[in-house]
Amino acid sequence: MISVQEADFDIGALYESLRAEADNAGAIATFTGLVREFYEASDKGAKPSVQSLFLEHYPGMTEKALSDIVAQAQARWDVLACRVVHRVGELQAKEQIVYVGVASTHRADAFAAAEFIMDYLKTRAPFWKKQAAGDKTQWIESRESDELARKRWE
Amino acid sequence: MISVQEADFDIGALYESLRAEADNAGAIATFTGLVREFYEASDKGAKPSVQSLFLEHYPGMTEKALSDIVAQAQARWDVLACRVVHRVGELQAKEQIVYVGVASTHRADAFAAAEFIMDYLKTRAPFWKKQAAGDKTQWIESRESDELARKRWE
Amino acid sequence: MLKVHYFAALRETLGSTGEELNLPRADMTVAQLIEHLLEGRAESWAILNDSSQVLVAVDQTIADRTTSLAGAAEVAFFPPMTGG
Amino acid sequence: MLKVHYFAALRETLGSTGEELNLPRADMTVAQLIEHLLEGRAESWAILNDSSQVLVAVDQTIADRTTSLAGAAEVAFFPPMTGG
Repeated sequence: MISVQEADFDIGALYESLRAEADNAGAIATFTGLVREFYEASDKGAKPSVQSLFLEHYPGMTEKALSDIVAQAQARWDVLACRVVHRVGELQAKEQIVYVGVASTHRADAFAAAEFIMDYLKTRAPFWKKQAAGDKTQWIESRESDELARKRWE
Repeated sequence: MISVQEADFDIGALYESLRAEADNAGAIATFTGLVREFYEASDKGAKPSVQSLFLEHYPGMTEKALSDIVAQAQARWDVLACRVVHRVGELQAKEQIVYVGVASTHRADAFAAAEFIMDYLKTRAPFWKKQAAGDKTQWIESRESDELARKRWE
Repeated sequence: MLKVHYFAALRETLGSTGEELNLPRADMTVAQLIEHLLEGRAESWAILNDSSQVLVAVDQTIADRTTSLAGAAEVAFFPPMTGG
Repeated sequence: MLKVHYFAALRETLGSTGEELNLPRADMTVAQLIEHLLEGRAESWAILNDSSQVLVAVDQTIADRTTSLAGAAEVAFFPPMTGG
């Protein structure tokens, strides 16, 4: 249900496993995060091309934090099945980083739970991104917008 | 980008086509609707098992309505690529009915555009479901909750 | 010549998938079309007047009872949508 | 014996992935641990006091400077998360 891994993941297989597990699901909402080629700096005009990202994490706490987030989503919404996959280590531009999939009876719950999990994952699960562009590496700074996105669920 | 078809669809292929089209996407949100085995009546206690659904539509207007809905989403949010697939004809329990996929720069736009498209599709695109359970067939009634879901975007 | 379509449960209620007709006036509204359709027909057709149960589209765009049919080629009546 | 971890940019700023230490008192708070860690170290370590730049977890659960370390096995300091 929750996986922190270096390997890439298969969207079709994750979706089919949700569909197989969720009895009588009417709705499956999914989210995939990808490495953007033009990252933070691009948003302010300059456009250094991102060659790669390094994803550092806090082993042990990552799984615990993600489990807590999923449990909160299950307490708030009708969640019939759920998958969270987050990659760590070095990722190239355009690679997949994160997947969240939620199967529910109705669509509103599937969307809300998936977005809730992403908003909490961004700000409450111990992952940190360092980007490499040309010969420079730089830790990506947290966005206030991510914290605001999380707070609206409180 | 928009397809109204009898044939089933492949989630993995739809996702990869979004990923290939969307330059510099950071986020892909998707929604899939499935035929529930216990439909409307189950929500009120009785549980007739749904064997199949028949999806009737208004050829020509369906594509037009879906195009209009996607254009509205593109005007409101950063939509880099979008797919909408809706099946018609006879569908068995647990089969896929509808797919919406949106690629965007950031996740909030991807989620909002995908949910917006689903909420409008449910109440503004000319599809009608008739369910068959045992030897009875019955037109599914529209839900007020669907109309309320659409209205919150106004 | 105006094409009129009936869909889904309404099609079954009326026992008709649609019809083609010449409007007595080119600038009629949807409400006037309904009045015209109801003339001499069974009571079941009166449901066309109930805008909560029967929606209308003019040339494949959602309309209402006050919409003019001037220049329209196609009108459709149907129950609230239940796709997705 | 308390394990202390430093992650990401903070790990690089401090030049340390972590350390093991015996607390002078078992019921110290996170704030008191920080005070203890800062003794005799370079000015760069003062960043541990800045709760907007450095978050803390006690036994792998997000905590704050007032959290007690009584019974804790592991404390981690790190910048705001940027996963997903």
